[in-house]
Amino acid sequence: MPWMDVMADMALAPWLVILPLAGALLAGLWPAAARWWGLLTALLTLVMALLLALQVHAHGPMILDLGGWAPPLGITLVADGLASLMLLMTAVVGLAISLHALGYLAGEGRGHWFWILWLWLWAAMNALYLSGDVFNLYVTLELVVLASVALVALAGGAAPLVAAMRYLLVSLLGSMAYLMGVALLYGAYGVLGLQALGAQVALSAAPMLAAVLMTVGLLAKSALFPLHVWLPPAHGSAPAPVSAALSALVVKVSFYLILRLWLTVFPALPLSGLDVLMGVLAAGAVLWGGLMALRAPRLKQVVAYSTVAQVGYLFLLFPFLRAHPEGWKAVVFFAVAHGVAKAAVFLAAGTLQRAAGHDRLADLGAVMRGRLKTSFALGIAGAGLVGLPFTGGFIAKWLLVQTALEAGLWIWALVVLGGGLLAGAYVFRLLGPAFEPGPADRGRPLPAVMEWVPLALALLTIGLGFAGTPALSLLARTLAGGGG
Amino acid sequence: MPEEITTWFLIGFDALLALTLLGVAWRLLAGGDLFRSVVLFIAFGLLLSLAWVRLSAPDVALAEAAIGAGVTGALLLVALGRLRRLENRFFRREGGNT
Amino acid sequence: MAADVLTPQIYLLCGVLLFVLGLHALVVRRHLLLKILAVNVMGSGVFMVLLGVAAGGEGGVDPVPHALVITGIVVAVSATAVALVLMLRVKAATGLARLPRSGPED
Amino acid sequence: MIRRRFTSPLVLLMSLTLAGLLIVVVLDLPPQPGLAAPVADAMDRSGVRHPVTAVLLNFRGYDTFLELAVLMLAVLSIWSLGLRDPIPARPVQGPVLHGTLRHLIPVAVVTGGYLVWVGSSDSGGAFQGGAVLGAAGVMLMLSLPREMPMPSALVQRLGLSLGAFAFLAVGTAGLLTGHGFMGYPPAWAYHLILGIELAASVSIALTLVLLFLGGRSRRVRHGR
Repeated sequence: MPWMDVMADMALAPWLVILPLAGALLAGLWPAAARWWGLLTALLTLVMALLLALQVHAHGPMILDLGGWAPPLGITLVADGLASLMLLMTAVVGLAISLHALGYLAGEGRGHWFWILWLWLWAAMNALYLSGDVFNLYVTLELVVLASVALVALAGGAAPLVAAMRYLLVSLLGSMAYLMGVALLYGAYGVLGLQALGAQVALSAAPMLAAVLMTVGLLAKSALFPLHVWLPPAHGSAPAPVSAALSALVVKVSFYLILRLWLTVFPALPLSGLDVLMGVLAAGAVLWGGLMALRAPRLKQVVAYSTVAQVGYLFLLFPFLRAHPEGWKAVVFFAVAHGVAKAAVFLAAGTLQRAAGHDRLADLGAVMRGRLKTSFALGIAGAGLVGLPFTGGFIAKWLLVQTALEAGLWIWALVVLGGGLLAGAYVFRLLGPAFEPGPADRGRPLPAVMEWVPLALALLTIGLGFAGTPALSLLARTLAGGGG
Repeated sequence: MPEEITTWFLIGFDALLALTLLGVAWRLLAGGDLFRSVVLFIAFGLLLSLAWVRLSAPDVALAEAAIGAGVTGALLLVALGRLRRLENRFFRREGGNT
Repeated sequence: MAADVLTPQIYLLCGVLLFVLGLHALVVRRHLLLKILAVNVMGSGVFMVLLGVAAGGEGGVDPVPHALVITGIVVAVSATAVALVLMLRVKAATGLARLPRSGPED
Repeated sequence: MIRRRFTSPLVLLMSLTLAGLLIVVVLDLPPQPGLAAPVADAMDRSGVRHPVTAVLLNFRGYDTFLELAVLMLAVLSIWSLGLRDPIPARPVQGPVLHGTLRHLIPVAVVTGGYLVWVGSSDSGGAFQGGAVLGAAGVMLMLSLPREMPMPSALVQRLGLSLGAFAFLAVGTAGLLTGHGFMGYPPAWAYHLILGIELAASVSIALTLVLLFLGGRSRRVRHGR
């Protein structure tokens, strides 16, 4: 196709940073029109993310030297399979969140702050996914932290403020550990580019300590099991679009960065020990999150604890990285499937909460029966979280179990399956009230968009059930390090 | 010979500065009086810019003195003032209730 | 020249110790203002390691870490400002300038 | 408290272990050339004569752009957290401080401007200059805590985003004219860098004053 050749020469990657940043700046200048800037940005960014994914799929990874300065001196943007898949997932979920927020925040006096901070968060995440430089990654990471802390605190009230404070301190601790890692790497090799570092890192003390500091720092940010305390109150009490953005997207950021570092910078280092430790923490997260989700009395709390559990799956990454060269792809596909499904669940929960005026599970039956479209969306997306057949979650867990068995890691396969059973139990709890007999009540009137958006995302979860092959072939176009 | 003496004098100065920095950091993080911690932190920032000069980084020294010590110090002092005022407000409210 | 080698080493050592000192205080201290100060001390430690590396390199003083540290100082002051305001909001909402032992469930 | 008795020694032990590991590693760092040589080689194409400025505004200009974004986002985050409290300071009485300020503030403005301008050839630059200007603004605020002379909400927002906007516009123009994102045509580099530095220093100064005030003013809330 001729247009493909024209596209091959175009530098699309910078636009994925320019567009949301320009949107964020404009929304900050004209808060009254913030939502329209937000919507325009969301649409344009989705188009760009689609084009970029197509371009990468057709022509392989692209590296762009910013300002025309070649790597040891300048910063690079790297658009490869992994980055473009994350960008695409962010754009799809981001558009859904923006559309839903249009209805959810209508008539809220402080609604424009959501739009401004959300566009900043989006810009920061895109910049992070594209960055090919360890120090630049630090700056983008701080942007993500500041925007998401402000979004958590936006709800006001003691619990969200305390959660935001805890999140900020844990994140700053993580950032400092990461930055010390950067300093050690620069001290040992004198370069900052991911590729350049990957080409030089060999088994010795400095990169080992840097790897440990950076990994642990980022783990703290991503709320892996013993460090998860701030997550449930933060994600559970925020406005629904914020919860969706935090649970579906922000949690994936530090996971992505850890994966990127181990794929590109540290492939020469051994993972022995680390993989078992991470696997145990991951299993702890899956169990603990699942059990807490079974006990939580409110709809959004259940979903928030489900995120604690699902972060656990993400960090099965380490045993997989060690045991199977392609193992990380299954985990990335899981991250994408979880992002879409979790956003759909949180948005549907937000719609039900708005309709009923509360989100106590025990009293939600009538509204769930009255708002069938939304309950249906909750059900399908919930099935995606559990990993029932015909959903993206099923393919993701299938890939995880298959990879685990191929590598002889039957313990981790058991964790995946056991976690699935727990997820089945708490998703059934979520849907339970809908199946009780009783009157149906549509609750408060709501804009139609709040019902259609969760449904569309939920249907996309089913669509992802057929996206395994294209996603994996896009991921095959990922730049790996180690002499490359 | 005098050159060597200067060199060793400077190294002694570096060691002394490093020890002072560590001591100040230790004291300011030890807790107790918050106002003292904040003042010590500002002093810490100024000592740091001295260290940056010794590490031949005059640009960083300027930035540290202006931003690290100056602006951060002002931020800390004003935050401490507001914290005290909030404390008084809570104290008064609780005093009124009981 | 002994000074060319020793000076950066002294500051590398000092930077590492500042980093650990800050880390320890961040975990152990409970008042939020002290925790915020601890993060700043950790940051200064990292900056010192970066500048020590810059001064101890083979090819003369390296300007790139200087630029990185200036960026880092500005990022640190931004984060500190946000943390301080958040601390005041927590104080106003809960009456405490410290974090409760475990997260409140609601 | 029992928990505390067990965790404190554990934290101490872990800190000491980390300190030991870090000391061993940093004192054993291999000598490496760093980036001094590549920077020196590219200086004649950078448009400025001072290496640190060249790194900040040209070679790694993208970092600096995002750093301006961090500053701006910090102010927005603080504004989103609520209205600001009055500054805990009394208005200054008497002629001494007012007289001092009347002389000090012009000096600070000149010093700040000089630092921005000199950044292209010597130590200085947008951040240092902006910080001095910001410090002058903070002193002004402190001397008049009751009747602060603040510009209107739109002007505040414009001034706040000026630096980031200028940087983004120049960076995008570079992308559209074939010099790459964040690239300058070498012939114009000096002027573009000076322009960005001026815009950035204004934004930085305003940002620092607003960070100091903490929280948005009532005007920002209603100003649309």
